[in-house]
Amino acid sequence: MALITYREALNQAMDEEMARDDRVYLMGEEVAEYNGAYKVSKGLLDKYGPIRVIDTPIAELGFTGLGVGSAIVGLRPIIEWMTMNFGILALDQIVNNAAKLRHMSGGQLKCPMVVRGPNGPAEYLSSQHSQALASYFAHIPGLKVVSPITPYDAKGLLKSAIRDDNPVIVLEAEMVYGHTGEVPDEEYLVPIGKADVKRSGSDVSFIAYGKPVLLALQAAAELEKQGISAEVVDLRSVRPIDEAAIYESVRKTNRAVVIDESWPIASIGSHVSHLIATNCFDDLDAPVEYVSCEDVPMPYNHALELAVQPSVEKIVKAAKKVLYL
Amino acid sequence: MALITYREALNQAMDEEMARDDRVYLMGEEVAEYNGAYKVSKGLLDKYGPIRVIDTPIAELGFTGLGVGSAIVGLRPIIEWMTMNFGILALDQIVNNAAKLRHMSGGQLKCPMVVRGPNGPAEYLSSQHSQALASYFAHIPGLKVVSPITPYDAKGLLKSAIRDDNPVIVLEAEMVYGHTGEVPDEEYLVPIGKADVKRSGSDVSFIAYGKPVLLALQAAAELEKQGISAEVVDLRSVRPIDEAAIYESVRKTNRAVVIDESWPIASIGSHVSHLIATNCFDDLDAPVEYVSCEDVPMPYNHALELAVQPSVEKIVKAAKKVLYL
Amino acid sequence: MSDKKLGVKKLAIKDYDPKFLEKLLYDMLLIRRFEEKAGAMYGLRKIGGFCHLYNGQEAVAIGSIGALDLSRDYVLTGYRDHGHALACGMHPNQIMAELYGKVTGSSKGKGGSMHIFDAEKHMMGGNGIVGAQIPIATGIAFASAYDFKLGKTKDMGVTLCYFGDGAIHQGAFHESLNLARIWNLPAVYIVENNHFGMGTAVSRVSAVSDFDVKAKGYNMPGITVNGMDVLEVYETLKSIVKEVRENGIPWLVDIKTYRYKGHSMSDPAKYRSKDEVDSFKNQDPIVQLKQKMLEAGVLSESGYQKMDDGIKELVQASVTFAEESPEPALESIYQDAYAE
Amino acid sequence: MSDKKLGVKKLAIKDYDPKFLEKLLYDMLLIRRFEEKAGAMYGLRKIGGFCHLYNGQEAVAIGSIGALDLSRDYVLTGYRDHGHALACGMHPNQIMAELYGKVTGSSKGKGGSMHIFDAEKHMMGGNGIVGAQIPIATGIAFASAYDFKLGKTKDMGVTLCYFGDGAIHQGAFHESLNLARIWNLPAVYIVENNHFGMGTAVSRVSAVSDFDVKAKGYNMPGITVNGMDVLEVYETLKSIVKEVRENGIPWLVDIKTYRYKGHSMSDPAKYRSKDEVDSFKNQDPIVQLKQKMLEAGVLSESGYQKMDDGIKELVQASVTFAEESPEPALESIYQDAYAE
Ligand SMILES: Cc1ncc(C[n+]2csc(CCOP(=O)(O)OP(=O)(O)O)c2C)c(N)n1
Ligand SMILES: Cc1ncc(C[n+]2csc(CCOP(=O)(O)OP(=O)(O)O)c2C)c(N)n1
Ligand SMILES: [Mg+2]
Ligand SMILES: [Mg+2]
Repeated sequence: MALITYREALNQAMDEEMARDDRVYLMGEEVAEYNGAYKVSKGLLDKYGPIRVIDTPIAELGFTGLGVGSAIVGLRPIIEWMTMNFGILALDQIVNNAAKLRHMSGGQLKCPMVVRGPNGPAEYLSSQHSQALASYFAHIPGLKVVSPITPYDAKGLLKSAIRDDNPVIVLEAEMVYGHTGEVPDEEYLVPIGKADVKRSGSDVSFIAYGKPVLLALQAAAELEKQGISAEVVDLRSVRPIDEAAIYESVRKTNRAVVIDESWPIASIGSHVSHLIATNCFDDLDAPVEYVSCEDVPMPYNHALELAVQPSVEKIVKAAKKVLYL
Repeated sequence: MALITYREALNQAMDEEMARDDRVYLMGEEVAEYNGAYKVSKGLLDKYGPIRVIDTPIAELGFTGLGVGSAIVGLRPIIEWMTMNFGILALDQIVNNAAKLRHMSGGQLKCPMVVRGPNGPAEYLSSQHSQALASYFAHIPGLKVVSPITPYDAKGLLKSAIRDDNPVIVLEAEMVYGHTGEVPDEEYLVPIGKADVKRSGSDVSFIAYGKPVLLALQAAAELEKQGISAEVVDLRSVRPIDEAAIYESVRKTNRAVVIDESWPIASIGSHVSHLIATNCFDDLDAPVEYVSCEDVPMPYNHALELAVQPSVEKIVKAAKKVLYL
Repeated sequence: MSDKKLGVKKLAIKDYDPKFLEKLLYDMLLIRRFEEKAGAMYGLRKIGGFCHLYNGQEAVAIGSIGALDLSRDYVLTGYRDHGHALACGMHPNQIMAELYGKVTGSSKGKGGSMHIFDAEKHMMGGNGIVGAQIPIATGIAFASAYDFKLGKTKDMGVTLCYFGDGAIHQGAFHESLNLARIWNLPAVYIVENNHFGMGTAVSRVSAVSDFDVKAKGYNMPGITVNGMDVLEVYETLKSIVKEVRENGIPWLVDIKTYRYKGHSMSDPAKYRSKDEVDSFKNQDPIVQLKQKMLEAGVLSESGYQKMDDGIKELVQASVTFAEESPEPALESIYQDAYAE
Repeated sequence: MSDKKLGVKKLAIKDYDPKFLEKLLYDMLLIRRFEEKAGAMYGLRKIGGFCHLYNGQEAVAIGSIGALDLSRDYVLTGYRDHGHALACGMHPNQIMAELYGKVTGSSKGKGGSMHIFDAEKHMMGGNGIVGAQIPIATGIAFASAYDFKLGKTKDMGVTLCYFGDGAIHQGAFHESLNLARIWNLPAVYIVENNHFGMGTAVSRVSAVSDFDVKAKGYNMPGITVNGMDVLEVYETLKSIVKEVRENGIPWLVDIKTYRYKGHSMSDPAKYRSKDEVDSFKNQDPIVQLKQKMLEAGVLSESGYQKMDDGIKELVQASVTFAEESPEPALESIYQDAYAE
């Protein structure tokens, strides 16, 4: 086991897959000479050269569609969006082509493509730069969507995504690029579509994905001091969703809090709450509590932006609510 | 009362508002000389001239952003997207500017703008042209989203949308442009954010918006023959959602079926199901049933595309399920 | 970049191998008859939805795709794609069956008229979003350049990307052409300029009348071509494709053509005069080539009749094939969304 | 379109009213000192997030906005917007307080550095999405043309739309310029060409080196301007704005400039040499104008010192104002999302 950062884990995943398959290439703004706006692609240009590690103009729709085209004739692009916010400009190529070309061609084509970049708010960036857009991608059949939050999951899921023959959106988090964690020395993969119980408990289930998983773990530690045992289920993939893992946890604890940094309406979080409510109807001792981003654009002021996002306090409060404490 | 088509109702709404306020203009592909791809703007060019009724190039991002700019300096654009599918190309201007400029400017600006066009599948159009994208718009704070399905609601809601000082997305339905219904001879408005009970009943609540409301009404008629009384709540607005109206109905029937032609994951339908399950926890005698579009891209073959969408049969089946019949 | 610099051959009809001319004529006529039949079947409600016919534009697809080596070159276009599919060598049966939504169709009935694909014949669609094929085509050209730069191929496959006069104002066009030029991706961007985007005349939505002027903005060669003359299209594209295959420098080609029918089956096309339509029908690419061949004595009326009869049989057979083909199974809605 | 055709005046320094020159110098120096202070406060962690400084580019905003009548003209730019905000006459206090996220900021602490607005002064932002301001600016120009065509105004307001050399490859640019030209919307599209988009040199991502060539693709006049010379910028834009106000024909202007600092506070700017940076600092727009004024005897060293001291006080006062201003109330997160 080696202790590496989330950033290094993503870098290793790309490095290993580029080494084993010359169909894999990396393209995006500042990914080559600048080593990535967040340094995730550090060293890859030196190692694989300018044919396979490519800086693009600021033209998200164009280079994302270019990735789609290269994928349907056999390449395996890794497209980096500097942040998911900018991917909205390229959404047509993801929703209407990457996700549908196989279907519209009656199964003739496949689109083995990875689109990755940071999702959700960082700090002091206001509305346009602080959006958690996972729900936009999870809504679309034809896509797969993963959201690793530990170095271990980041490396294992990105490698699986690169090897997958379908378009996979990899949601990273700027705030955790520097977080460290252990990863095996030998090669491993984390399967897409499998949740992971990051902490087991018996009184209440916290269901989350991405950054809020870390808040859920802190809230669980907080509650432990008060004698409350919370289980934390990290979905890791939001398309497909590992429903079995969710139900197993909720049927054990009979209480659930869903946490999502997205806006509430038509979100992954409210969908998960719906799944629990309909599939664990007789198991629930209390209504599911949903802690989401407040239903407003993100403000710049730091105190305000923190107030808008899910927090340990909000999760603890929700847990006590479902426990009628 | 006059009997007019849904198409005429939309046309009258634009006509009346353009007559009363010269800040209102209509812009889109084929809206002027061609009278609209679906003839919704018939006659408006002749009546208001080329300064206020404008044909655009095929440049959704450009002319939608143009609408945003004109709105923040006092005009009241009605932007027609030939279909919502094409609006994905313009989503950045809706999500990042129309919905956020007021907030980012600390309330200095407002963006009184209407974006309208058909949403959801028509017939024989395959995947790219048959998408129900309401959830994409409903997800975004800063927007309002309405989905009239009768001529009465279409006229009243579009007039309210044009007068609203916020960006309002008006989701129409190609399949109902020719449907007829009664509208008052005198002027009226339908408020944004108010649901409408399209049929009252006592055994089960059908919650829907847009085209599925019509299926729900047919299913209710079908069930009546079998002695089952279904209530049909037409949300009419999906942002904001009239939660009180939903709960009132469900607390009366204790059973709910939600119908949405969108894909299920992170959809308005699953959000409504979540709202019911968490807010009517003690009132529900059965888990909420959710009839959505199947989680696949839309096929071209007609039998297949019908099988993918919500249907009277599926709704009746769901109703019997929540009634344990 | 001028014709001369490009060095396009201007051959007399007799300098061509009659078999070659016959093939051009046959291929264009096949598209014409196929589209006429598709229109007729649509009228009989055997086909639904949007159906965009190619009548009048045949010389564009046949002349340009005729200049390709489809073992390594690629073709992409928009929703008006039946002609390109036939030009790539797809069988009428596959296409007609797709229009019927049958399981024997090229997309098993899932794509329909706007989404005709044949991965093996390098017909990569068929796209319903105006302009969306432009970045995709650029990506296929990228893949050709990628393998060439990695030393896996001796020279580059060339991708022909077709789009309409209406599509050129989409951002996707602008972003793609810049990408193609900064990396020298072997693509030829072909504006099928049929003078209208739906009911909108080019002059009402474009700041320029000849689109090849836009090429300069990307430091790219551009040229305008008469799309009613299949030989001009063929010779021009042959020269361009040869150049692009060697140096990878992409081209923007404005091919002037005309669509005889409405935009789609539902369009009465009231926005243009009968005189205008007739003026183009008088330069019909099929009639023109036929006349030249008759005059040069490399074709006889009876020979033409035989050809036409054979084509009509083939097209009629595609209808029979489509009508007798089974519907896809309902369970198939869950297939082809994901690769295993 | 050439300088000559445009008829830009080339005046000697002494032909200008000294008060006018002094104002140009003062306005540029105010931006310089404000940005230096903002950078310093960022270093002290009083300001967070992205902070894009304008040092080196002052002549662009001051020279061009100086040619406007802000009672009817408008300004929009990207996230590097402090300079344009000051040039529009916004008070340093409002801007510094916004950088601090205070309720006294121009956006009540909700927008921050990338989103400086003053609706009354016609500074319409401030946009964080590269290129997104281009369609919006086009829409403001549309509104000016709309009222003019409806006979509500005698002539048109002109909108200046600034964006970077990196933004020009966005589809939004292409779609907007075509719209502006087919309808003759009174907009001037200004590329603030500082030679880099983040760490990417223009030549690595652009097929052309001078962006004014792109103007031809939209049948639009274009021109290249030296952005280190505030008088050249001013005279050129004055002539252009006059023309545009009369005929509504939009322009594309490529203004060559340079940013002294990194792309944002977090960028060490390793991608360029000290020599290159120095070569531009040697043409510093403020130093240049100051020298010319000293030589022409319309400015004295002491006079300059006095000016600079006053500006430094003003900027320091904005810091004090920002630090003493209250934080916005937590409940305010629910405000300003919707208009009543
Ligand atoms: C992005 C997008 N916007 C609008 C449409 C609707 N639409 C389909 S075809 C068409 C006109 C296209 O004209 P042109 O590009 O000239 O191609 P042509 O039909 O003449 O071959 C339009 C507006 C679409 N399919 N996609
Ligand atoms: C659509 C989009 N893509 C990427 C980014 C990230 N980004 C911010 S500034 C920038 C570089 C822009 O360079 P340029 O247009 O030359 O402006 P400059 O910073 O030089 O003033 C990039 C890539 C963004 N904000 N928006
Ligand atoms: Mg056309
Ligand atoms: Mg720059």
